[in-house]
Amino acid sequence: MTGPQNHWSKNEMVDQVIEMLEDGSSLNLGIGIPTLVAQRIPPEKGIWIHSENGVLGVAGRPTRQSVSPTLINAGKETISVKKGASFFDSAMSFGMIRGGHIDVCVLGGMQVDAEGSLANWMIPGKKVTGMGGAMDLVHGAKLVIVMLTHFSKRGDVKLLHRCKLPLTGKGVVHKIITDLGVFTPMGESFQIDQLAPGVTKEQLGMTDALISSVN
Amino acid sequence: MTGPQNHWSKNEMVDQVIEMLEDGSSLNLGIGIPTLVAQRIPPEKGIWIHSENGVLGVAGRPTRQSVSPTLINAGKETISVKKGASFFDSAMSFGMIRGGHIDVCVLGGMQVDAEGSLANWMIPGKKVTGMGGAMDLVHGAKLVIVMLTHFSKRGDVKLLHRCKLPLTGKGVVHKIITDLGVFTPMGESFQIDQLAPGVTKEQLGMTDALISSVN
Amino acid sequence: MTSKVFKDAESALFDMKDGVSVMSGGFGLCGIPENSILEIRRRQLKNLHAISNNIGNSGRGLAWLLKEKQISRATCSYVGGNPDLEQQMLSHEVDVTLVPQGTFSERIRAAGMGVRGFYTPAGYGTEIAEGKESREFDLPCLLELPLAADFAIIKAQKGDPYGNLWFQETARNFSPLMAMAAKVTIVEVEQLVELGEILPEDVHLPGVFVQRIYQGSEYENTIEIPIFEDEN
Amino acid sequence: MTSKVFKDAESALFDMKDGVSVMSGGFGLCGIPENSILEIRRRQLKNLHAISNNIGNSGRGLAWLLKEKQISRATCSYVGGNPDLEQQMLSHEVDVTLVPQGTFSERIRAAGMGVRGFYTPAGYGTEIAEGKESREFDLPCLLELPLAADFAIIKAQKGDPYGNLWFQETARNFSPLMAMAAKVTIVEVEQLVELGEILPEDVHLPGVFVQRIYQGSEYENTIEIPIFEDEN
Repeated sequence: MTGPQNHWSKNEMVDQVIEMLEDGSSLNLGIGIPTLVAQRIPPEKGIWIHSENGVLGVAGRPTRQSVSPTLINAGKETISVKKGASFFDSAMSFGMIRGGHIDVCVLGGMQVDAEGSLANWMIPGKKVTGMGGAMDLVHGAKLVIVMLTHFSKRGDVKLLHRCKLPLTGKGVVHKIITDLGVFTPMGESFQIDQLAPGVTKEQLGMTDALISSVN
Repeated sequence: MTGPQNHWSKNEMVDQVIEMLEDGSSLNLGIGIPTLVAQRIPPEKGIWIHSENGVLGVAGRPTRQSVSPTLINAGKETISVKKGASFFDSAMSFGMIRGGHIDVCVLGGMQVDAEGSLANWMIPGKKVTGMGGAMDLVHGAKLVIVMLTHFSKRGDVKLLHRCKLPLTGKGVVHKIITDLGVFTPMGESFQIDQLAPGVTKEQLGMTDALISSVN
Repeated sequence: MTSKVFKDAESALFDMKDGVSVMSGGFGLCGIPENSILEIRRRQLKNLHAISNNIGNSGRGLAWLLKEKQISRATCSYVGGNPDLEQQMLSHEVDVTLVPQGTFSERIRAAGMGVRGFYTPAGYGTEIAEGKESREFDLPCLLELPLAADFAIIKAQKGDPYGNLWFQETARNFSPLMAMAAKVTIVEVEQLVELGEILPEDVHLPGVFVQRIYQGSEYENTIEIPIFEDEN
Repeated sequence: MTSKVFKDAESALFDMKDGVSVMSGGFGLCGIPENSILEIRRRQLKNLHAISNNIGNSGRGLAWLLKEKQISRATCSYVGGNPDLEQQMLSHEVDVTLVPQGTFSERIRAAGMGVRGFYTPAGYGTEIAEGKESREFDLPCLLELPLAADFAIIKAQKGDPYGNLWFQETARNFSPLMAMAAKVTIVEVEQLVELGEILPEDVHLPGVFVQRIYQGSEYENTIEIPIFEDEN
């Protein structure tokens, strides 16, 4: 089983995130697909990007001339910063998140469920990456967005009634963006906020009971 | 009833504190008599004076040319700082104390008792100054010293079996320096570490039961 | 995009109302937000809950509001040096809650940093412990809860349009902590500088905690107890 | 008066022994104390408890010690990017405790600042919560305890003889927190500067938290994932 042909590209998924951002808001980007958001935000939106290793005001990539080994994001990738950026220690950095000062948080995920729970840090017996900052990042932001491909490589849908993998956070996710659409966890089912052009409800690989309504 | 003639001056009391300080150690000075310590420490001892309003490295008084309204100690008095000083916020400042990084803390007191408890923030029905930082300062330092005159203006001895005034801290004081001597609270009584020259045990205004030994 | 930069205290405090809680930075009179306090006096806001280490001192700062009977509740650590507060506390015009200063700072930080509660030895075995949960660690400790506010009014030496701040000498004290702990943080600065003028490493308070900023004016910067070398 | 300034890693780490707990600053390979880690490798200290966000990465940093089987216990938040740790965790050669990164930072700060415990929502409802006390505030929270160590090895860009430190860009991360939380904090710096050269306002970590400091040398400052503009 593979996904439908008419899915969003990664960049189109990223644009769905960008549409949700209010001008001037602050934004934490998780490792993986979410880091792409930094490259596509129009500067005139005045977004302040936070990376939990201790920087607010992440900008684009550095040049080979300006690159610095001490200037990285939480994915350990080289970055640059914009005017007005600040650096701080990790306690302050997570305090910004935990204290609700970062408006939006975008994370990757392995599974997400109708209760708004997220799993993204281990597959028992197979793979343990550790939770890193994810267990902290899911609490505090006004808007927690999970970006993930709708189906796993094996073809399993990642939007479930309840996650099967160990949780990163319970009931913490507000919006889910996959390559097929935008969803809101409603408790026992998902609300479809939007589908990628040409994608049908039947292609989502979800039971009718798991879909509460089409917006 | 007034105290004996042969008591220590304030400066001599201060010198007792200075003798207890190891070279290079860090020291917090409370409001009142303790602030005098800052003026008399020989610079070669390399003591780092902390003031809880957010400075480490307090030095002597400023000149009329160098004075700054933003450079004060916890007694709101103008100060100067030495090379290597640092400024920080109040959470960091009290974390230094609470975390045990300040070696010695010197406070004033209204009453102190054999259990090592201190009272210095209010007299019910008469006077409330507030505890300020005192309730935090008595926990954390390796050596907590209380400096106070041996007798109140009314002639009551301030070293008691148990404090009568509301406590600042319970069982927290290690050494007591009065104008008549140096004392260690032992639980049910005080050990006399030293008496000011010419002062006798009888002049202390304390019962025999309250004095456990003369060192 | 809405700017955080306001023209003056009057425009920056536009939505402050009677009965709100206001944190005010400063230790004694050192680092106090003079312009914002004077604006609160001008507007004659009443029934305020003031959260500040000293609630003014020597008749100045928040004591300007005490004189006008604008403060009905105060949370602070020290009353000494503030005769206006002492008198209104004794006459029960102001309901004063005294908090040990280290606990005061840490509770404000906790509110800002999303810490829901913490244990500290300060105050154990004293009147302050009454009604509080205690728990034995290496020392017996009290459970203390976050202290937040509707507004924070603070002053910094330098600030930029995003609200990044830099404080001078001991004027930092409670101000960055309060900025984190309030719903709306209003900053007045001696110098409003360009974005990027404060080195990113040397930002004392990142702008994300600041909602409004303005260039202050006519600072008194009163020294409470001036003592000079070789003059005492 | 004993000086805090040491000649090199060998002299500064003189009393580190088998079996101690060591906090090591750095995020991935950014800001790691290369000289001190290499000295621990040279001395072949064994049975160490390493406390660090990543326990090295990409075969470098603390992974130098993993390769030599010097680490028996690790407390960290992230294993990804560190194949040496992943492998020794699966083969049970290293006993790994995973801690959410924000809780990790705050627990280290708590140890340094004398906070005996605190409540955070991170990890509630997950495996991490097993065996931990929980409590309902506005959100259900876990009680977390301080995380301390025998030694901290950290690196700063600049430091003075008292141990006042200044960190460059994102190299600050956990380092100042760890410096507060260890019994003995050993700092290596790129530049050992004169007392007073770091502006007192801009000291990131006051020297009172530092026991030993030395000028490091031959830094690799490895970039793990170099990505450049217009090249991806």
